[in-house]
Amino acid sequence: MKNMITIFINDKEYKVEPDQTIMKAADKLGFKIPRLCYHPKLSIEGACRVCVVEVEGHRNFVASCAFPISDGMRIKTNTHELRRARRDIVELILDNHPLDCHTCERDSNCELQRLAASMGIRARHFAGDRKRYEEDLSSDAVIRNPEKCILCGRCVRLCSEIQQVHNLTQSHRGFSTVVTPAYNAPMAESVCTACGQCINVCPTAAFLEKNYTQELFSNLNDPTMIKVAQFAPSVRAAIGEAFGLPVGTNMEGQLVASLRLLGFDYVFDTQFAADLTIMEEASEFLERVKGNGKLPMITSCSSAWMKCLEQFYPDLIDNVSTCKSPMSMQGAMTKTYFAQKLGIDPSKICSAAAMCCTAKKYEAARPELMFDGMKGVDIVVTTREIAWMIKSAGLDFVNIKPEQPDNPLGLSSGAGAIFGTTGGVMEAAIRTAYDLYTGQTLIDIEIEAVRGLKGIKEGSLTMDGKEIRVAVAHGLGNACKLLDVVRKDPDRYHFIEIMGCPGGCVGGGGQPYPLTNTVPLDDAALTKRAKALYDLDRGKTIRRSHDNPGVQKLYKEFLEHPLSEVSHKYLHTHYQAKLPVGIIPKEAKKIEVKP
Amino acid sequence: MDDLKKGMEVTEAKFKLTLCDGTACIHKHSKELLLAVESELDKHGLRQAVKINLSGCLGMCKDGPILIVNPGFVMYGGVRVEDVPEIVQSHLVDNKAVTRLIISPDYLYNRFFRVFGDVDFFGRQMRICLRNCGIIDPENIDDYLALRGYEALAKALEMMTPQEVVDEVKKSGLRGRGGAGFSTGLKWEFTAKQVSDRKYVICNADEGDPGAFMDRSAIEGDPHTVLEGMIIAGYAIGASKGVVYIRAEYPLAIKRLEKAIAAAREHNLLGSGILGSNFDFDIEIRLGAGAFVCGEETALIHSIEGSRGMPRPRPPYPSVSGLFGKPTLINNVETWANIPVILLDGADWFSSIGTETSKGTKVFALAGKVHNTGLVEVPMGTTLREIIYDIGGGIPKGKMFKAVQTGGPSGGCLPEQYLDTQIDYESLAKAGSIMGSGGMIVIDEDACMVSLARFFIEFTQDESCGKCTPCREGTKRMYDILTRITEGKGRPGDIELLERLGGMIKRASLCGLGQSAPNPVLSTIKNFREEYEEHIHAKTCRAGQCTAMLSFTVNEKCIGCGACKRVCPVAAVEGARREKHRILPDKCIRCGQCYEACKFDAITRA
Amino acid sequence: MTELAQDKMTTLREFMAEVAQREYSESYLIAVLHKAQELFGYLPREVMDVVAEGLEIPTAHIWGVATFYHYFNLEPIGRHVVSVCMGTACYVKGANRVLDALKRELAVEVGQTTDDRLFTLQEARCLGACGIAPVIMIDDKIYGELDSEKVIEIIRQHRRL
Amino acid sequence: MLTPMQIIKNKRAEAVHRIIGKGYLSTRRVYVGMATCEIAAGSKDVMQVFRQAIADGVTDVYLSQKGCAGRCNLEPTVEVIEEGKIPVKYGRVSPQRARDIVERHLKKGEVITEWMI
Repeated sequence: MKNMITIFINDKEYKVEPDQTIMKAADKLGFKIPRLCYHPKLSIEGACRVCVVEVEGHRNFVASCAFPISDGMRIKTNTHELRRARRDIVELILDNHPLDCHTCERDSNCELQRLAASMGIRARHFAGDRKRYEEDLSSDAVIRNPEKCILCGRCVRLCSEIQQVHNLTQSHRGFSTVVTPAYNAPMAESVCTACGQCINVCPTAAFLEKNYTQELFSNLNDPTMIKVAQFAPSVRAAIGEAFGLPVGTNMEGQLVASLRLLGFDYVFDTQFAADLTIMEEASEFLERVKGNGKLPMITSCSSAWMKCLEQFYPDLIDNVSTCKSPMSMQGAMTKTYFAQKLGIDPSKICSAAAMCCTAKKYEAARPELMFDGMKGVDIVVTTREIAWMIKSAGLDFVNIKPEQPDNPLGLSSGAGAIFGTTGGVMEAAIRTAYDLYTGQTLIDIEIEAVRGLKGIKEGSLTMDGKEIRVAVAHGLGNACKLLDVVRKDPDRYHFIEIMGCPGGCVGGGGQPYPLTNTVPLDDAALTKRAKALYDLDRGKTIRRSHDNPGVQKLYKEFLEHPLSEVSHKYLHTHYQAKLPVGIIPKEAKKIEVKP
Repeated sequence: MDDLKKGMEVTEAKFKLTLCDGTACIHKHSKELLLAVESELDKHGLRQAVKINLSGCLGMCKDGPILIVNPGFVMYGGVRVEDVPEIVQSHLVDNKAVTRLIISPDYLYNRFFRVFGDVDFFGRQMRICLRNCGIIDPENIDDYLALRGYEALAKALEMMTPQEVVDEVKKSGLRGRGGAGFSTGLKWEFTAKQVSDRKYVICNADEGDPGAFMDRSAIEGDPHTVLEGMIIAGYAIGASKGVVYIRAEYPLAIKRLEKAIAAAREHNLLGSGILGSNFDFDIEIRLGAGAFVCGEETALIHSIEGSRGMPRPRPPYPSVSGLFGKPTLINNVETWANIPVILLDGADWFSSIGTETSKGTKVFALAGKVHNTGLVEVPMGTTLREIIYDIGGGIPKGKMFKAVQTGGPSGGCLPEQYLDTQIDYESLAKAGSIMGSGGMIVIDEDACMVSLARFFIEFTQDESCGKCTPCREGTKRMYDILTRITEGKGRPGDIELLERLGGMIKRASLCGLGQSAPNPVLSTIKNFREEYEEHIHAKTCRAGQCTAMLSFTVNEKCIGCGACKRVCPVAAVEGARREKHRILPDKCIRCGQCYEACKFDAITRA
Repeated sequence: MTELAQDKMTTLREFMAEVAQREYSESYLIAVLHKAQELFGYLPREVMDVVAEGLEIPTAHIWGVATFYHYFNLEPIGRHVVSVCMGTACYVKGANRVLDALKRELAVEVGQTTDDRLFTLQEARCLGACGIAPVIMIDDKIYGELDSEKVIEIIRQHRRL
Repeated sequence: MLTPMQIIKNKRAEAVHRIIGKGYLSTRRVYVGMATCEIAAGSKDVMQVFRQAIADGVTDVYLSQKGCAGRCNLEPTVEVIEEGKIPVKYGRVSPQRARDIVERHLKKGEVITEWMI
């Protein structure tokens, strides 16, 4: 135990641990100092100055997020002067903000709005001209509105520190500072991986997903179309939060019921395609183990990772599985197998996906994924968008009677469910690969080594005496570290899972905004969402993808066998190096490879 | 031309006598001595052939009072009134120096005085930092070596432990000349105490205050003294690398520094095993690229690291975690230039110069509405009045003094009643300004204080890095409010708004730039509040500078020369040649060009 | 790309290759940008791309730096760069009038280049020639003790060059 | 082994020797201000005048550049220093004035008082 030290907050004495900031110490003592640019997972910026406090002996206020405590320190958090300064600071931000709250996507869900309310800003003293910028609507996934940006710098820090993408920077300076990609290029022509984490950490609406709800609504109202939905594993684990439910409440049944009420004719489950993905991917892996293809094999489910691969790691393209993501496999099967079964023209199908992800909007538009001149998925909406659609349709989501997904593409194993969390794909793949390779049944199917929120997880197992070494990374920053190890030591691993978002899909860029007094990317929240999926897995009788009777039937009736010609046509894809070239800074690549 | 004559003399004297006359002189005999000298000269009929001038403190008080006779720079010490007849008779008449009174102290700092001391502008100064500027060839290391250059370094290496060097700097009482005035010795000590595989020494030569050019002159005039100071610090704190961060706008200073570094390497004053010791040190130059905020130490470090020059919250201070995360000692050019003098002339001597809290000298760039503009280095404790009137020669064209601005965009404007303020960190702060890095701008009655405040806030607003809210947004709003006031659109309550915003920005901003940005506004409000009120309530600008509030009309003196018509950018002047012209009020944009152009006083500005 | 530009690019690459050998090579970004501007007169996008690859620095970071420092030009500049000193001494002595005169004479705002690509008008913080305020600098030469008439005459002289 | 102090003293002696070798002990030493501000005021041309004068045969003169002494509005400045005489400091030295200084001061020993600072 460290020696405790004494600090005084508002004249009251406290014993606290040393070596921490004023804010952290105060947080534990029940003081919630107002804050804005601070984020516990990002470096300290100290820029917004909302969290200023008075420290005896200092003429000026200090930022509590950055200032370390020391023994005997006397801190004031709530003087008249401080309150007025904080109020004025937040007003200054508002004065340079569009203030179109009523029509803003983040109305009632905006940190700035909440902060302004709690600061008691009821009049504007300093109003003047505000900045004017064009909205950047170029990307299929992430749109950027610099007018709403308050320059807290969270997105810039996230994009570089957590994701190592370094797409965003503050450019220019002073009052003209603006967050942009390099050369102020449109997002669509930048190295943005569309992961959408900038949206998650943005306190306002400076970053948003491209909204497809109106397009989806008009399709739902079109009687000539067959409307088919699919929804990702982690949507069910998070959508409840948008309706005030505790984090980690599984709302699968309510979501299925709501999608039907919204007008979908068929509601399938992306978890079905997750099982299908495992069949293909595990088979592909075993082929590579046999010497047909490059090792280590790297998973390909995460669309942000796909874009990252093509721009940052084109040299590793041959290592990446050719499997499409579950969403795209599901879309392909919807417009082929399912359409044939129904005997309808696939162009009459509107294939929509509710995803935890913004990058899936980008993925759906990738020409490489098209087959027979068609896109597998026509419209992708995020968890946030689908939650809003449910609200706007006047559905009582929380109390609605749960329903089951439709067949034939609705049945899923427990392995499909855990796809939504980091390590889940690896775990599911191991369950199947082991059985396929050895002809035996893996008994201990809960693989703890690949679970949890550690940035890079490693594990190994023996299949018929052959040691298979695996690694799992989530968040592109961790992936970048892992891939640099691979570049230096290509034989170190056989199989690698990469998810673009921290925590995997449960932490996707399209998940509900955090509730009041919680922060985005909170580990506790990610763990709870993941737990909902692990619980779902545990509650299922079928927990291995190859045991999914729906998948077995699909192979029998349509695909023949994994890696068949049909499979290749509809379920596999290819990648190619793309511009602009992504550059990962030298510093981030200084990784020592331990033997 | 009047200005010019004022600074020059017309007759050449046979002898020049210089009497020391420091403000705070302990001897206080100069008046009597002066009288004695004058009456003695009268006796010999030498009044015309001998010119007498009074110097500032010469820093040799223990030998004082001092009388210097030129030519020859013969220095008499401890001169009493009784000695005067002998000096005049023997030296001036018989041409034989009075040996018993001659002193020949070998101070490092007073070389400059030998050449320039007989001119009032220079004689009133004391040059420590700029001791070699203007008397040596800055591009020839031999000139520096010949004047005991690098002897302080040799002394440190041979006779002092690193701790002793730190102690000597501490004892000198030297404080950072970059503006904030933190104890240099303490800064050295903190950095010296850190345990690290590597430490850095940085010279901050990112001089950015508009109207300040001390650092440029110091480097251009004597680059080696800066290098020597840095090398000594490297030895004292255990650093092996030094960086000079200098503005790209100073190409000549950069060239001279490069040359100096190359010469120092050649002489093994940089590199490994300096002067036969086992101490290694090298210096490289890094260029700025036009960002005032990079004068702030954490921003400067980010800039050297190749990033946007944005400050970060402190602690950790650079002495703990600075350049590349290593303990780093940052001082500015003027501070470095003092170090060799402190080591050779001694901390005791150095701390005898100046006031209780501020030791040594300070360099100012004296500019604005003053006769003699230029670089002025004076002992701490000199008054503003002495600088502006005795050295600067007062205000030209018979105009009235209005204010003196010190500290540039971080400082304040002091009116007449503060002219007797002594130059030191605390006194200036108490008066409502700051020492700053050394800009000193004299302002006469022609300047509008609201516009001046607006000028400074425009500067900081433009130079704000944009990181923290108070500075980025707050200075913009202050600028907006000041703009509307100068345009005659000020509203009641605007002064209070400025005070409220300014107070908040001062206390809540991230770095020194923001924390001091409101100073020019707050100090002009404090000292010239009535001007603000006139602008807001009466919509008038007494200096006539806020043209938006003016109207221009042609009066009877007009001879129809057409000068105004030619310069008017919007064709708002009409009238036939040789007839009285007319200004069309609707078209006039009140730029004041016609007023400037008219040679007959025929345009009335109201 | 023209041959000349290729030569310049080669020079830049060589400079970077030398810098990349050094410790903390990414810290030389500003030095490399100075070099690039010295060669090309401004920082074209292709050049910044080359710098990004050469120093292994994300392009966005380079863009952030290039736009932060006013010394760097992001667009081609005119044959003559006219910098008006806006230091305090010059301000007090009427730099604003000089600047206004220049804006009118050149018909550009600060930071812009005339249509004939002859002049780029800039503001300078302090040219360090306070003694002869107000001053402007055209290319490397300083002109002091100006007023609006003198400055226009100087511009006209440069036009005739 | 020499100590740092011994080394620096040797260096000083060598430096003085070199300076003398360049003619420092000439009767007149002429210093021309060559800082940014001085150059802005035109000191390069002034320097050229003195260089030319020496090339043209004015002897017994040691010519050197110097930094800025700080007398801004009287720049360019030139000092003519003769041992045993009060150093003469000229201000606002144009090339024409420089030529006059060469003709009158350097050649004829006349101090031109009206241009003195």
